[in-house]
Amino acid sequence: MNLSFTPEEQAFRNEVRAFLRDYLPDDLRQKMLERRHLGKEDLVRWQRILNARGWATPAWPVDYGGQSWTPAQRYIFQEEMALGRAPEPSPFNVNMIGPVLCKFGTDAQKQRFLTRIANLDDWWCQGFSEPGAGSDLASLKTRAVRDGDHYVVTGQKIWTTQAQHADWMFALVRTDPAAKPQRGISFLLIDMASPGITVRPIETIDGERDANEVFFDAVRVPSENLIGEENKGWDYAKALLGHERSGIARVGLSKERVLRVKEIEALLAESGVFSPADQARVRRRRVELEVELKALEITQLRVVAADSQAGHGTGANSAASILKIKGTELQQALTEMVVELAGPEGLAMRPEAHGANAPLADGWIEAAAPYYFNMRKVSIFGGSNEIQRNIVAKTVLGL
Amino acid sequence: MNLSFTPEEQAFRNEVRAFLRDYLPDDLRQKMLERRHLGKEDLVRWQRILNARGWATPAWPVDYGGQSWTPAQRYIFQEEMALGRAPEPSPFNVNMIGPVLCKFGTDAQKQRFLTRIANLDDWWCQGFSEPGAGSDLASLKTRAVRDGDHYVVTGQKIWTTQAQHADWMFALVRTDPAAKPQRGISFLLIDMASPGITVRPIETIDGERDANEVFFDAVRVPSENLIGEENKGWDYAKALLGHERSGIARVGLSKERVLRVKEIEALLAESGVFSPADQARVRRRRVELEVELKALEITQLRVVAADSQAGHGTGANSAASILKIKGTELQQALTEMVVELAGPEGLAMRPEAHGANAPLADGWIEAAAPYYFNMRKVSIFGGSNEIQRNIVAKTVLGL
Amino acid sequence: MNLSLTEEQRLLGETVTRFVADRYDFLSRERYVREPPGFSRAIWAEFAQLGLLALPFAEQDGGFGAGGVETMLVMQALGRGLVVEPYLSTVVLCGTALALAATPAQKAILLPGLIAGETLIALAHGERHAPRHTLTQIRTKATRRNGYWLLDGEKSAVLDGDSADKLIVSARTDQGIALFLVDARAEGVTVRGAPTYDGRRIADVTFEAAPVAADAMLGAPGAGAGILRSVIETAIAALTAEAVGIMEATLDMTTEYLKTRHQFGVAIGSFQALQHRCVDMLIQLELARSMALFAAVSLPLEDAGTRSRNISAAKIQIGRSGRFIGQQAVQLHGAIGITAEYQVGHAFKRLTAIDTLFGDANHHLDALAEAGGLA
Amino acid sequence: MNLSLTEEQRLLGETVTRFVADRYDFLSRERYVREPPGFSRAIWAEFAQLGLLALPFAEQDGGFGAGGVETMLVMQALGRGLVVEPYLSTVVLCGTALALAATPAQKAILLPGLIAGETLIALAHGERHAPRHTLTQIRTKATRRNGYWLLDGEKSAVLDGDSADKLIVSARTDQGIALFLVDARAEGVTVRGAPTYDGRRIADVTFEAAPVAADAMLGAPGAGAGILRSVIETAIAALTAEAVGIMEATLDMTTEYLKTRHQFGVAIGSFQALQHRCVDMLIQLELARSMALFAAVSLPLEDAGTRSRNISAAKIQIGRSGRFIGQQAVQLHGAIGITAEYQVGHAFKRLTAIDTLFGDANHHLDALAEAGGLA
Repeated sequence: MNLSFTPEEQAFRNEVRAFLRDYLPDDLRQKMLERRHLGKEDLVRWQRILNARGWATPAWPVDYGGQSWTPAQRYIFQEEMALGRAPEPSPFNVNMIGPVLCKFGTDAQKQRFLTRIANLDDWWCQGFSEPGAGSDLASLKTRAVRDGDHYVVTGQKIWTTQAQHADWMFALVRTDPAAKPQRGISFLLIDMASPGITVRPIETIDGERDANEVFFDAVRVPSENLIGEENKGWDYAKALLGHERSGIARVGLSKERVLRVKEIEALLAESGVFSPADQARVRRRRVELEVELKALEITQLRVVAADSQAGHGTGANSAASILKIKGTELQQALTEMVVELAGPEGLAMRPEAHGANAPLADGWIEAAAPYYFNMRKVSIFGGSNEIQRNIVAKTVLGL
Repeated sequence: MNLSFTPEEQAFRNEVRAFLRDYLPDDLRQKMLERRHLGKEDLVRWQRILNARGWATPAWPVDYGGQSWTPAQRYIFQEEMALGRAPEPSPFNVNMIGPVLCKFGTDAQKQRFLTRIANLDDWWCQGFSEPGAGSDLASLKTRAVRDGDHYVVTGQKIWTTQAQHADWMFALVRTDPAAKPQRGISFLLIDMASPGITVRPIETIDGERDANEVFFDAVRVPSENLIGEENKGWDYAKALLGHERSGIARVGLSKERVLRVKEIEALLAESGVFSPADQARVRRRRVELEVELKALEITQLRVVAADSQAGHGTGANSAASILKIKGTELQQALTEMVVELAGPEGLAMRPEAHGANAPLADGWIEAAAPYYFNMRKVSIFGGSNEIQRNIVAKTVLGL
Repeated sequence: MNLSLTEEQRLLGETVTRFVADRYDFLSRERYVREPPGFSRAIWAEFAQLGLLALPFAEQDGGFGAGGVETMLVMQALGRGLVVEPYLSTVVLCGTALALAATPAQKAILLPGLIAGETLIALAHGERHAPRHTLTQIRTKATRRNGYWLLDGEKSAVLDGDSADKLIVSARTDQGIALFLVDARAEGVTVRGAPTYDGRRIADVTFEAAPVAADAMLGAPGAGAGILRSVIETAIAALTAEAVGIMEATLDMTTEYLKTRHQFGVAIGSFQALQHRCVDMLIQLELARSMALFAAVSLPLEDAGTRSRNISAAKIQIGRSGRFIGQQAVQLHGAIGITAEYQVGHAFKRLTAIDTLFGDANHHLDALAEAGGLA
Repeated sequence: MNLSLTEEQRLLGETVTRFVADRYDFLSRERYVREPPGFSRAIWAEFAQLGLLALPFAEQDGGFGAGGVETMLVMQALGRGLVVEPYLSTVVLCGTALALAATPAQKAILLPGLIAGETLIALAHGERHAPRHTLTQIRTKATRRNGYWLLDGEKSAVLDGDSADKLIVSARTDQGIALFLVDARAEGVTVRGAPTYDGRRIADVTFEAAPVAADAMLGAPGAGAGILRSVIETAIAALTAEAVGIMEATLDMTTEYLKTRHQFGVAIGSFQALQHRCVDMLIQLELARSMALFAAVSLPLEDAGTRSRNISAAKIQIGRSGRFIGQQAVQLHGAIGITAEYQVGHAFKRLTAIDTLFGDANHHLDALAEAGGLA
């Protein structure tokens, strides 16, 4: 038993690292380092670089442009992307609608969408949440009524991330109001340019406007844009949510943050801003988080190993369930540290978010608090940590 | 507005302090300092000293031997007792059965019991909890059936603290099994020497045997030992539980522990057992707890002030509800610190609890862990902290 | 021990609380934030009419002669509304400095305008490259030249710096740290403002051979650090009270939300895990409330060591309580908690800022431990 | 990366787990604790028969040639049963010391008896008045006299010291710290034992001019601290695994209890606040399990700095997880959790002891921070 990667895996890691060194644009790396906000252009540019290398959609089936990577390779890829400070590819395109289409789409749908998804020629958003249907997704109310070879969609989605950039939405809509909540739901692909769609941006506490309300007023959606069978949408949505667990704890992102905290500690020590007592205190807290992160990393690796070699139990199944909770808690704790490091100068907002005066300071200091605020969402979205605990209590502990 | 005590209150404090200096036996003070276990003889001796001074039952009505102290005086008295390392008087005698008798007892009952309670001539225990009726007290099953001028009691109590010493028990018993759970309960005084009573000690994790099971096999209790009306016992029990809130957070006890921790820190630093890093770490943690304790103390004082001058709101009502939760959490946190200070030598049990070999070390080191273990009970007994949170959520927050 | 308010104090607290409730609902606040100086001049004028701007000054100076308890009451009320007007900077920080150290002549020039709401003043002390929260190790220098002083240096994170008419500036002199009253539009002074994440404004201020008249020194030469210490302690006490107001309103909003928001067919406030979280928030609120009171009554203490330890303890508690309540309020609100369109997120951000200002909880814990702890 | 067990390892783990399940239920354990040496000689003999006592020794010495993973599997199984036999002291601590440093002659004398379960050995290193957890700053002295050594000093908290036949004793010599093999019943040696709160035994050992033969030195003179470091790291790794076994069993007991215990007419496991607490316990268990594995695979690392940092990290996690799980298991059990008549309280106490041994979480966090952190 050992925790080292094989020479082949190590070689793969070096390959990823070299690629990032050569192809990740410096301006993107710098923005990621400082955790500044990335625009649409940034993400499209990077997605196309990845796609040119064949690495935009590694987890897809090989026939559709994926890579036949092992779970360990997928883990290494994600870790190196994070450590190399590369932007994360759009999860809506890559982890959600792509795999759903590969698995449940018609040939025509695959033909029409998949290569455009991989290249971010089409930007997708996810239309699941509604006012009143957040964690309780099955209570959604947006209606789709069949009218000839179209569905007519009326209702509202909310918290739709990056809908302002989106060309397409994959949405859950209610097609049978008489059925039980989870039964009468269908999975529709909706062209965001359709008449009757209004997108209203919602400003979030980090000062960004990446969340949106999307209103549907009798929007006509061709029935060929239905995924699978009518009223079976809940099943496809569930398949989508359980798609990938080799990166669920996002260990790489947190490792990158630890490295960054160390760099900033050194910076503040050197410049005399931090006293020896400040340095000792921050180091001790950082090391505390490092230990938790190591424990989380190995827990994630146990899941990766279990996925690689089913049947060899190291308690991996129950371990998988906790990765999201602990992973988000650690990500959030690390953002708190950076706020502490930034100090009072960190009160100033990044000017580009406001078109206000010239910058007071560059980079990380002014990005510290907005990123801290932004990251509060990770314990809320995608099933809040309270919902996660309910699930673990029921499915793992049998309570 | 100020947090200082008046000159009169300060004079009272000095009076209490002088009394403790002059009358608290050194061996008791030493045992309390080290948090060693106190035996029956210790407690009786101290209770009688207090009683001789007229301070055994200060919160009782003056007619029955109480003091007409203000809430601030009661607070000061409790604090000085704790800081002076005096044993706490038996809560069963002083805070529970005494006040219940004063309020609900017949003249004959008062006559018979009160002075003996105050002098600890009779040792009382509390017969509330039963197997299956802990936090859910209303589901208790011990039956009392009227038979002429007696009740015949059959059933079982559990976790009965110090029943092994007790001459009397005040007990909740079910007299009407047909009534709703909280209705058909009566409040009985039971002579522990009655035929049919069996006391079985339960060893607890601190190595002591102060908890007991008490079995009743057709125990005959004269009906003159009924408190108040039959089937109204729940009301008397509730009155008893809400009796006194000027000491609920037990701030004095925790203050005494902070002082003790500081003494031990100095000891370990001086002897070279603790490195400067050890000292800094422990000091920082202790100061963290000092801050919480100060916040708790002032919260307690707000309640005392509100009790003194009803109508002047400083949010005291909601404050009172939280004193128990935070008070117990702090008491427990301080015991953890002493375990850390004790180190590996603290693994050894106090020999007197086991009749084993000669002591390995005196005093505090070997008492550290047993006291830590013992104090786990404070968040369980008297309504667990979970139950307390349920109550606050409902009554204060309206959830 | 007396925890009652005087009739005057009770009235003051009620007046400001009612004013904020009436005039400072969330949508109005959003409007005020977008007004040109970053806050509402009209509200500020009403503060002046209510006498709030006169709070810390002696009666013979046209003031209210108030102390820590009055400031606590006002700040707590302002906290409930997340009021963005520059009360902390002009009245608490600079007002305290003037009350402590200004000459009668300086007072005569400055106080009437300040009390009338016409003059805004900001404290320019912190520097980006100095040891964090130092009182003395700053780089800004004041050099004596022909009966004038020339100021050189860079100040950062100056609260409400870009709306201020006057600045109180700390600088090294050959006799130690001194404070200077400087016109914000004077020659050699450059002010660059920016919005802060909590809906206020902050500025970097640069001094390049900025000439300052000799009679513009505030207090004796070398007395600057001592004045700053008192001023900052007063500001910390005020901030702890503001935080209590915010936490109070935030807990109210959160429990209200839990009662009205339904999921899975029931109000989410019926879920025990969320109930217990709210109880823990209440506990943190009450501990914080106690420590705001502790800070307020500690300000007049003569023993500087005790005073500074007590203030540190209050700031520690406020930092801990504020973080917990802010984070949990957002979490319990779910997605709506992270929108800028709803008050709770702004409360969370202001609580974050309050922890950051004048030393966060960890910084003060180190300081208090270094001092040996409380009493 | 390979997290699979070999077939041999899997068998070993299953064997010990089954043995503990069959022979070490809670009531049997209570009996064993009350047997004269403080544990069961019969169980010890069966350990010998199962080959468990041979684990760390090379095959040519009659051993099993096993490493950290095997020890992890065994200790985890022993943890589930709160096994009190002196496996940690005799096999892990002293066995590792002998495997590392004993001469062939010393091995030939000691190992057969140890492996057969006839010889018990304890490590006598810590001292009540030395800096806590020091490897070098001890006071016990070894003075050379006519081809003998004379030992003088006081050792404390010697695990299983009063049942041991032999002691491995650390002492200062003029060439540094050295280890000595000492007969526990030798002249000048006084052993005073006492029960520990976790159902085991501990001893103070005094040496007064105790004569030790020259060939009883274990390892080179001056090599003692290095050997001790390795031995203690191995013991910490073993303890982390034991703790995982305890936590696993404790969480099982707790969830089982919540399913069966009814209050207010329902199983208390239906209360969401308690459910979430159990999930947090599970999280702590899984993090601890990962770090026990980390410790086991770190033992063979050649770089002493990395090895020691990794071991510290594991001990920190085990301390944190163990405290949380132990305290919460007691709390969720309510009153029954604090009785000595039920297993959960004993699990809590053993987890407390494990944190205390060889440096608690806070101590190792300081050490790790001092070393700059992980890798």
